[in-house]
Amino acid sequence: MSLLWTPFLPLAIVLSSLIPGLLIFTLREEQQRTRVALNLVGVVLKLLLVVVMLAGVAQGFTFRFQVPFLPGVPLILQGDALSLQFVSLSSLLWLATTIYAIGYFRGSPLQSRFFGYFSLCVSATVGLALAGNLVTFLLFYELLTLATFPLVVHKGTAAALDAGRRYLAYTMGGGTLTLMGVALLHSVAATPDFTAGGYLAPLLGEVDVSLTLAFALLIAGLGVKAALVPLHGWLPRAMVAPAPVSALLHAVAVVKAGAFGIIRVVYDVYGVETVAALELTRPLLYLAGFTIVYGSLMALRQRDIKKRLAFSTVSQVSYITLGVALLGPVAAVGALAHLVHQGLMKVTLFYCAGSFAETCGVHQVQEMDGLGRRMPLTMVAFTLAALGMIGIPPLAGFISKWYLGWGALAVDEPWVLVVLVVSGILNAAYFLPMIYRGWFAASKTGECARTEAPAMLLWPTLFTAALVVLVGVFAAFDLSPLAWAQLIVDREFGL
Amino acid sequence: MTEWLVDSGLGLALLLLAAATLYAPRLYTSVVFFMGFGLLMAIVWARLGAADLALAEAAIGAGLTGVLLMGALREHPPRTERAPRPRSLLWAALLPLAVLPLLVEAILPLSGGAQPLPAQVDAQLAYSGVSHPVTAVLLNFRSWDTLLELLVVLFALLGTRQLALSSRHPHPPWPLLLAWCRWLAPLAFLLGAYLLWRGAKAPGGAFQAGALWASAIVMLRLNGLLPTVSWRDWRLRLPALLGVTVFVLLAVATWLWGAGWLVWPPGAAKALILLVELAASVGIAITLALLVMGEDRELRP
Amino acid sequence: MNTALLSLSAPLLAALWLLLTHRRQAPVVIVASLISLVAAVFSLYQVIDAGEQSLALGGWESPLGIRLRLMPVSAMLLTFTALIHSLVGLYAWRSRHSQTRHTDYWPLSCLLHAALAALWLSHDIFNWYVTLELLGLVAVVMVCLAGPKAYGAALRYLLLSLAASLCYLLGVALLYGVYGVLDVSLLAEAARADPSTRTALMLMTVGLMLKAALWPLHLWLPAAHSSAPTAVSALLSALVVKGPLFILWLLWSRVAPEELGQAAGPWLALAGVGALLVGGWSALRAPLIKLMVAYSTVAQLGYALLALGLMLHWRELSLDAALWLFVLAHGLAKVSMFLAAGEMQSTLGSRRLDSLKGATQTMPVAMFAFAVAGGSLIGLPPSGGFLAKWLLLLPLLQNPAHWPWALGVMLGTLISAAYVFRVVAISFDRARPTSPDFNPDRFAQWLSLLPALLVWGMALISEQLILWLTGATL
Amino acid sequence: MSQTLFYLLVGAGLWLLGLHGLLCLRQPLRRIMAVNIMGSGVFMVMLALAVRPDSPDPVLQALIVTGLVVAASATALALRLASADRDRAQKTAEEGE
Repeated sequence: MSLLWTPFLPLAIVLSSLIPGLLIFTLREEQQRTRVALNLVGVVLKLLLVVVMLAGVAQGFTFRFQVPFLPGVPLILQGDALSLQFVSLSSLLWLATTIYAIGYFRGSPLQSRFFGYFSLCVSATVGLALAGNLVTFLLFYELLTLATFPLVVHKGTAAALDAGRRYLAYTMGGGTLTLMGVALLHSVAATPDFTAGGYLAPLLGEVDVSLTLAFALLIAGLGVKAALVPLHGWLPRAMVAPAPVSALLHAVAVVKAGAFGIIRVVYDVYGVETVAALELTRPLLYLAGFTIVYGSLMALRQRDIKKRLAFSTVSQVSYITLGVALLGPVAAVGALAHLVHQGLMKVTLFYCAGSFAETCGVHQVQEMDGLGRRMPLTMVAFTLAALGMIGIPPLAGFISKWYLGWGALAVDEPWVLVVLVVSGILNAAYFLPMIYRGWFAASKTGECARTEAPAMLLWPTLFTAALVVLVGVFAAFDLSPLAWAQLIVDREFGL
Repeated sequence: MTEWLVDSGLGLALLLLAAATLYAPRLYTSVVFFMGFGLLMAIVWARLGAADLALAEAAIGAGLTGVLLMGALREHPPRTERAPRPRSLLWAALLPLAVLPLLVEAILPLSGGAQPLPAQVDAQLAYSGVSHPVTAVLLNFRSWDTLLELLVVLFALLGTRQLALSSRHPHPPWPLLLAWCRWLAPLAFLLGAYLLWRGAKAPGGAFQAGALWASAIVMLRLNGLLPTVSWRDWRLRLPALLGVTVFVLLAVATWLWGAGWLVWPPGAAKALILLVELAASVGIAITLALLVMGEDRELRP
Repeated sequence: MNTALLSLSAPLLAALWLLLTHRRQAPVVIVASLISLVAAVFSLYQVIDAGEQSLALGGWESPLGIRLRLMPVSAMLLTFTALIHSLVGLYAWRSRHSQTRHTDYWPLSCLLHAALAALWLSHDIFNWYVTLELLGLVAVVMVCLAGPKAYGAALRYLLLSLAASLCYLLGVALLYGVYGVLDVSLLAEAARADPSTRTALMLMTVGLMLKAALWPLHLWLPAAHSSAPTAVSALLSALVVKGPLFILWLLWSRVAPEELGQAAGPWLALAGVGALLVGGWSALRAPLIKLMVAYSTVAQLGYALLALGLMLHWRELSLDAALWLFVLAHGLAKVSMFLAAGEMQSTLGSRRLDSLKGATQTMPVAMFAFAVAGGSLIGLPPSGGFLAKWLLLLPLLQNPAHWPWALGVMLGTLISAAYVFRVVAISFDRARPTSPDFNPDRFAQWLSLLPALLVWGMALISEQLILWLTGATL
Repeated sequence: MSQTLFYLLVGAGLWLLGLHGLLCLRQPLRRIMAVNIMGSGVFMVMLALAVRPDSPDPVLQALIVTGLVVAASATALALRLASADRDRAQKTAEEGE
């Protein structure tokens, strides 16, 4: 059932960051207070709307906004369980990152431009999450590329521009591949809404070649943003962007958009039976596994903190692809839970990296000696998140890896378990030295100017670190991402 | 037999003159060949029985274009007169040879093609207001073409107005030319007027008359007998735009108050056609004269 | 039909009035364009309700007289022409760099508008020769407005345009020799696939491709369009190049018999893919701003040629809609891109691309217009360019035998993304210190943004537009 | 070979010669003359068709008159443009020295 105003809620969620963003563009640099006000209004409004939608969905309301676009294919913004998980993750982390960015950019130039595009990015991410069919998803997928490019090249240095050009080459190529995949699917099977078990099952047998090619195109196009191995080249270089951009975008919004796209395509477009019948996920499974190991190995060799975290993201996001490719319900729960858990952990790590760079000018891993004494709270957050990434119980990482391992055994793919263990060891290999240097090594360079990160940087870091712990410890509660993932999987697999 | 001889002679002469024009070593000789080519072309038109065309070709094609070429030649004396080494473009040589068989294959069946139009022209000629079929087609059946064609002439003039022309240094009039001019100019005006009037019944018409008047004006200007009038002065501007303006206003008038766009009322067809022809020939005369002899001071927008 | 004629005569009378009174009043021209726009919209509605209308000029029924025919496509193009002229007229009136002060820009732009309207309405192959000649001459004259440095390019453009018209005229003579009629509908009934018709159509196609600068006969366009003044190059790229394309489409889809169309289809489609790749590659390497935008026109026309070729080859009429949707989207996007590029070039004072370094700080609105227009050229959803590409892709992807053509479209998209974002990336660099007399004209930049917003606004009416186009052009 | 066919071939020959000249020659004046020769070729083809022995065709003759005037005014503009371009080239050459 739906009331008069319910169709406009999804639109309101997208506009709640779009309109402030457009207004911020018009602000002059010195209008600092209005910019901060606009930002916070947008953030808080979006969170409230998301909460209202969550409550509504719980009571059985349907939220569906529809606008005619192509003949037979309207643009649809729809709030279902899967989209709400990603929307709430994005909104929550946008709140934290906005506060972090306001602190991070105090006094630096071009802030209006930055926060304008920053808000556009979030609108695109939220729109992508709420998309009701493939064409709407494609629309927001391409707009996300346009909105993130100015952020990558924000500093305007030669390195930033080179990273931006490479980023565009990859993501534009990915966008075009996705467009071809969507058009191919539309020419074969029109474009109905995302339906919980996929809508391509009846076409099996007639157009298998087209379906396979479309799947390959879509996965290649989405794989660029999901940083699957051959297509991940842009992520490490994009680390030249300022810390808030790396934190929200390259750890959460952009990378998760790719993974979320793969989830939508496998579950809501093709459906598990069709994918299994066409044997499509076998190569995807191997690719994800290889990416996990490759990402961790490359992370080991990086000396720059953000580069190491970037390769760690490349590896961690492939956990989600791995879980989806296993096609088992339990692995799916692991994948969906990891979508949230990885976001929380990686955002905390990037916040810490940003604080280290801003406060003590620490960019390389060797320079982290004795940081624990100089920046204790940030280092605690860093340690918690790093341990979570390694998969130490009871933190968030452990839970998703546990379900992924259990799911792999359920569909008798034991080698996946080996991959998870090896990856865990590699994670430890590149995170533990950083923790050791932080707490136990004596700091060779002199005392740095300030002891602890400024409040605007510290509080978001601690907030997300706390979330990492809470999400892990209270995983059994029905409000936790794990329970939510279970709810989505039950609906997708029709259990 | 002689019929065939004359035709083949003219045809071959045309082809030779054209080749000579293009590949003559000095620019001056190729211009002279070109004017010869134009005159020969006028003779061929007359030979083929198209008197209108012969007049038009002689006056506009060979005459005014030749004067323009001479003018262009005079302005920039050939500095280095080496033989024009054509660009060694292989495909530019092979392309026409490749197209030739296609063209010949297309032309062969043409002599037997269907021709419904001449019969219809004769049938409707009575209602067209003029007795000469070519003028009837030009100014009544396909008058829209003629209107657009007058616009083309206007565009050429507007184009010349935009160019940054270097001012020409006037030559003192050549005495023999002065003597000739006293006879030729009035004769040309008279002949043009006659052609204009005769256009309704026999070969002639606005363009041929306009061209003759233009040549008369050019002769007078060469002798400095005509003052240079600036474009800002309406006395030059209005006659130059007369042809297009009258035609367009008539078209709009027939559309708003008449039976339809460019539909001459049956009774007044002849008078209207004559009015349009007169306006057109005045316009064309002034425009062609300005195109040929237009000074920078006259044309500057 | 009367409103269509009003849409034609309004600019014509305005031009004559300006020439006769020798005054340079922009408002007269803008009012004439707006009147023409309103009349064109009325004619569009008439065509939607009552279908095609035709008018025998001078009261003489064809084949004797000339017949004007108002098809849905021509009504749409009339509206499109009037809209572009109003937009560019507003820009030229406001901008300081369009050389409209001491030249005949205003009467010439009205005459260009009238010539285009005459071309859209005409239905007679010889009348098309005269309108093509009109179009070519007025385009050359407007290129000359930019001063002596543009004369070389204008002269080459004029010579090639004359040669193209004569190719076309020879084709008309051959057709008239065989069938004895000049009206398109009568020709369509009588046309047979004999050698004369084949050669005639080939000659006409070569002439029209040369005038529309379709690859491989595009060599005159980059020099001419980049050296013309800003407002003129916008008009040339958006409208003048589309006139011969309209005739080419009508010739091949109406006059040419089926088997000739089927034979010619792949060649046209290959030329389209060639245009996409070669034009895109040249745009990618062009060092000057407007030269890059001009090459992008050559590249983007490849989509239209590809749609036309495949439509002829498979008799797939939905590709017609893709062709005309592309023409609309490309026209609006190209106007915005040229106006933005021209504004930046004259304000920053240099023609080179690297002078755009930091343009997002110095001229943010113009660079935003350039990027938004570029987005539509690439075909990013939900712009007009995306709608055209979507309609073009569907028949290609339907059966696996056609996938290589889809690959061509994909490569074209990638190359166009490359050359648009090459400029956008430069503009995000750090801004060089601007010269002291640097005062950007903000209102002119907003005007250059307007067409780009319109092409993205096409998404709001996209469904009705596509349904009407697929239904109307049959 | 009938008179019509002969003049058709002469017209086609002139058209080809003009096309060849336009593509090969470099000096603007010669290229303008080449275009004029192309035009005369087409008009020759049209006139040969207009005066076919069975029925002289006034419509085609009218078309040729229109074509001739169009060609002449276009040539006039081309020539003025050529000389203006030459003046520019000379002026830049003088400034260059």
